Amino acid sequence: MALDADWAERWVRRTADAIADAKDELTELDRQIGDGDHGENLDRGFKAVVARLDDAAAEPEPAGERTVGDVLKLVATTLMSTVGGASGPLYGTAYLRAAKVSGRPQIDPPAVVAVLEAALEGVASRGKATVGEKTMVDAWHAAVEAAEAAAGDGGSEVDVLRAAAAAADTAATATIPLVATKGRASYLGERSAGHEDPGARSTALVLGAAMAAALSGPTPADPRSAA
Amino acid sequence: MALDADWAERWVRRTADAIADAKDELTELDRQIGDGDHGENLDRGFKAVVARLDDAAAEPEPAGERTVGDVLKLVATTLMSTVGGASGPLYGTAYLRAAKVSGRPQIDPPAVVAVLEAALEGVASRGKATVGEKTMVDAWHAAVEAAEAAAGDGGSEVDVLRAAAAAADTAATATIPLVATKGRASYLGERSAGHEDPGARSTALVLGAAMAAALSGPTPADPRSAA
Amino acid sequence: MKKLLNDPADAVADSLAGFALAHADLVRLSPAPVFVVRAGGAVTGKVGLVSGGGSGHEPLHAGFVGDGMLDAAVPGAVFTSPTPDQILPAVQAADGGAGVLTIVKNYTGDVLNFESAVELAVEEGIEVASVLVNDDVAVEDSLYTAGRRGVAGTVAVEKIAGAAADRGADLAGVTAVAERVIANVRSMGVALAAPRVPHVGRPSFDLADDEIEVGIGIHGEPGRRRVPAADADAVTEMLLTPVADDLALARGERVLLFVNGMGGTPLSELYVVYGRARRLLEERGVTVSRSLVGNYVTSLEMQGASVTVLRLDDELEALWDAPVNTAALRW
Amino acid sequence: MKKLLNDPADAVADSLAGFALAHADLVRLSPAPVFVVRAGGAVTGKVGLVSGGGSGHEPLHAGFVGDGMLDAAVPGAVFTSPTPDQILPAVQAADGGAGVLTIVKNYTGDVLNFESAVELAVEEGIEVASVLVNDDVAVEDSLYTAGRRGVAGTVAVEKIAGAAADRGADLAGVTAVAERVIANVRSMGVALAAPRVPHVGRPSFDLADDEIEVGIGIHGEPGRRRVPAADADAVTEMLLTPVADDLALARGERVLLFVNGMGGTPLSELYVVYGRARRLLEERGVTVSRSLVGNYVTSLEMQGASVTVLRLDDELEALWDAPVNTAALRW
Ligand SMILES: Nc1ncnc2c1ncn2[C@@H]1O[C@H](COP(=O)(O)OP(=O)(O)O)[C@@H](O)[C@H]1O
Ligand SMILES: Nc1ncnc2c1ncn2[C@@H]1O[C@H](COP(=O)(O)OP(=O)(O)O)[C@@H](O)[C@H]1O
Ligand SMILES: [Mg+2]
Ligand SMILES: [Mg+2]
Ligand SMILES: [Mg+2]
Ligand SMILES: [Mg+2]
Repeated sequence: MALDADWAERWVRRTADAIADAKDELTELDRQIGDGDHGENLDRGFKAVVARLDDAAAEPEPAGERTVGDVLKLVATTLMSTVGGASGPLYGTAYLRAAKVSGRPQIDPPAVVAVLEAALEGVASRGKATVGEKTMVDAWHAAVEAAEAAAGDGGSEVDVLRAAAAAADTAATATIPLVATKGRASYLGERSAGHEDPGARSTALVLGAAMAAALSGPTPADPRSAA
Repeated sequence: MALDADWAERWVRRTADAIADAKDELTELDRQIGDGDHGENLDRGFKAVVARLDDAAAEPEPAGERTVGDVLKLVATTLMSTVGGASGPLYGTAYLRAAKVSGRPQIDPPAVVAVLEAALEGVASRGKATVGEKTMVDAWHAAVEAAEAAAGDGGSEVDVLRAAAAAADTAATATIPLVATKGRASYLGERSAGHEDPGARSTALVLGAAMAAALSGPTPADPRSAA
Repeated sequence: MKKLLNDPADAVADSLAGFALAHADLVRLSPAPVFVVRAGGAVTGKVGLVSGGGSGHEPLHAGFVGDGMLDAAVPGAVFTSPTPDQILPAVQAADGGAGVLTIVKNYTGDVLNFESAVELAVEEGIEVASVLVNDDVAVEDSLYTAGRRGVAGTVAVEKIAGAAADRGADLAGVTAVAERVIANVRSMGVALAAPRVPHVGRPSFDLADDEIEVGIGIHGEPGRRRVPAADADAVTEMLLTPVADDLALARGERVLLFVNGMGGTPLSELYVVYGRARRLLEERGVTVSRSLVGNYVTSLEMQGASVTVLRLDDELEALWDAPVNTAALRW
Repeated sequence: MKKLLNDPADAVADSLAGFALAHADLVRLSPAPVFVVRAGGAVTGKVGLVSGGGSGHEPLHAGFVGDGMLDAAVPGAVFTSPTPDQILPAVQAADGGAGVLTIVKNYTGDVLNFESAVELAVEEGIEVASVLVNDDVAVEDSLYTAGRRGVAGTVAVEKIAGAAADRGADLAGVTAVAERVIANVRSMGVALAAPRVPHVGRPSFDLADDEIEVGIGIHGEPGRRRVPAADADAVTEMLLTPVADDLALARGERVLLFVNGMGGTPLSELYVVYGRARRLLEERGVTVSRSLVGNYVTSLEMQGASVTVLRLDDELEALWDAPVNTAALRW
């Protein structure tokens, strides 16, 4: 079972739900070591993404089959124009690079890995951050490594995403003891230790949504499937 | 035993002590229905009065006997130039008018009554207030009536002042249910009811000090008596 | 209670010392008795303008000393009127031979202390006139109050009277202009949180987290009524409506709309209030032809705002527009 | 949490709408995408100046749009950098054909979003240069941080670069002047109480009644260290000393001393800080030849202040003195 554009849309909608649910938690994490807006920023962005997906669903189907990359590109440009802050350009670049390597109606496990690799490369190059700096890069990096291993073991799309999501979750937790050296938390110096990085946590939510979307089929909440 | 300038000085010093002790209480009363500075204002003023009395005590005795009015005049000018607010000019005028009728080395019971009458007249005319407006006039007025009665009954200086102090105290308490129609508390309208007027309370303290000063002789705390 | 102060007893003196150093081009400070006078002293032949009152309302009044506004300002202790022995030398320092107008906010303490000082100044041969600013519609001007208070409208009185004096009007003329501003300016304020007077150590009144005080003055006095917290549009309406009603503004009139911050409310919120107040005026057919938004008449760090409306005509508008160069108002 | 706001989601839009109405003589508001541009639009032949950043720092930046300072300002959500699709049209609107300088405070979000916008603007054929303001000495500029933050020093950069552009300097010239200000300006701030972001509903950090945060930024981030509350003289020394040391001020030099309020501290207290900072500079043999005291780069209603020092020379002093006419700075 390869993943298609409908999966990508389910992924994004589930992400929006997960972020909305975790909004206050993410904001509280950011309040501790940042400026207390991460949950609000992402929620604003993903709500806008959902609104655009709804608009697109209401329009007549365009000619030609929709690709995974089409969906991810819509996410990228929407986040870039609605989120702001550090996470807007970073997530925006992640989805943009991911869209570039997924311009096909369906993606198989190696292509899923390539999507994650592209996202990581986007965040890391845009933010000039490497692993261990207590940023979302930590979560993306762990996800990519785990996804590569799962795909190398011949795992399915779901296996790959399950591994990625679990690794991102673990990596987010593992940011707690770190001292931040990038982003706003770095201003705190040693005082940043002892708190989870909000961007790493939101990355874990994003990847958890990807796995859940792959596990589930189209849902009634999805306008495309209702049409 | 007529009251002399030393009595007046003891009166003023005892007033300063009483005000200092009650500073926070007066300020709290003023915080409820005014601007929370009455204790601070009077404390600043009476501390300045004591400083000037100390200065005067350190200087060579001026020629001619000191009058009660001399002391009260010093209080008047000092309060006028250091207290500010409404109470500065009001108390200043009270002491100024009182000084005008006490330009003698000694005052007897009728003269004590005249001093209080002059003070009342000063406050009432300066503040354009009458009895029942929930101001210090209420306390001064009650004191004058009681003093007149006590003097009429042939009371001593102490009797007169005891009656005045007790009446002022009762009158201060009696301001609680009143709605203020003068001064800052009048801005509150009905909300001013239920709180004691700070100026009426400080008037009661002033008159209580007058009685205590009459009861006691010169004390060791008084530099003049120590000299 | 945390504040950026040293000994609370020195709060006013320390602040004025810094103020005078920062604005030495505009003002000079007399340390004892305390008053602030324009750097060059009195302007010969110009009517002098003096105002004053308790401290804690900065930039009022010292921030308005300079060209085109006040010649001297007399700060008292925090929220406490200054004394006559401060006011008198300030009046003397402001006298350029054409007389002095004292602009007094209507509070018993200010009135009494200025009264005494003016009496003394007149005895010394200075021609002195006085006006009482009483723009606060929260307080009814009746037998049952000390009369309406003077609040943010004072800025308009000082600015416009200052411009009239600058233009060469005589004492009667400057006084008449000031009276005309007073007759046409009204204000009303709200507090979301009380100020904290340095030496008191606690807020001037206690407000629950879902309450606001409507009809507050600028000395930390509680307001006329305590009401449930509401959004900016609703609160603005509570302020603007009595102001506009009291002025009996008619369609086609034009006004200055002044939204004043109480000290602890972000500027961004004042603009929200301004936007709503302006819309309400426009709905009444009134044109807002001049505007002022900012912290000009404050109450330490009180959170809240007031809305002031001044009915304008050609003369008042021209005087408002006239150049002014002070620490806090400049154009 | 009480604020003079309507729906928190509309806080920025409502405030900007009021701001644009109050200052229609100076600015025009583009509602979507949101940016503020000077009333007359770009000045042909003049280098355009654009700045921006999260909202909540008012009057920064929109309050500095006008003659002699910024041509456009781009406000993001509260404490959140604006997006490239807001910044790009602002750059376009500020372009009078002589190129545009973007003045960016050094925060990851501001840097990334401006970077994207500049890339797009350059693609469209606009000549764009950028400078990064990073005056906050609380943060070391090292491998282990995102670099020093941009805080109150931004006002000096915008004012002086604006004057250079007004004088007719070309893009390289304006950029060089801005870089020179950045190289010579340093700041440090303190918080006594945290701001409250509208949609968050609680203070950005929790401070006990006997604690202060030293080395805070302007987004409600906690500071570098939490220390026991101290008096104004001691706190001022904590701010001024690292600033003066970092600038390596030598005897005989002259400076601009800027004491900036964080929004919720009374003006009177800022002057207390100013007085002490000035004395400390004078003890170092440094002359304070220019001064600014007030709430210019705020953090909502945060209580606290920052001290900024800019090393001056004849050129910078003349550019600082050059006329400016904006909502928040005017002379
Ligand atoms: N240079 C960087 N590289 C990668 N990620 C970063 C960088 N700077 C910040 N981040 C991520 O962005 C998150 C903060 O996002 P957000 O709060 O939305 O933006 P802001 O810091 O501008 O308020 C951090 O938790 C961190 O994961
Ligand atoms: N018009 C008046 N006539 C008589 N007493 C007055 C008048 N106005 C105020 N007072 C008295 O002054 C007291 C307040 O004094 P104070 O707090 O020192 O001055 P302020 O009101 O200026 O802060 C009131 O409690 C009241 O007793
Ligand atoms: Mg953040
Ligand atoms: Mg009082
Ligand atoms: Mg008072
Ligand atoms: Mg942010």
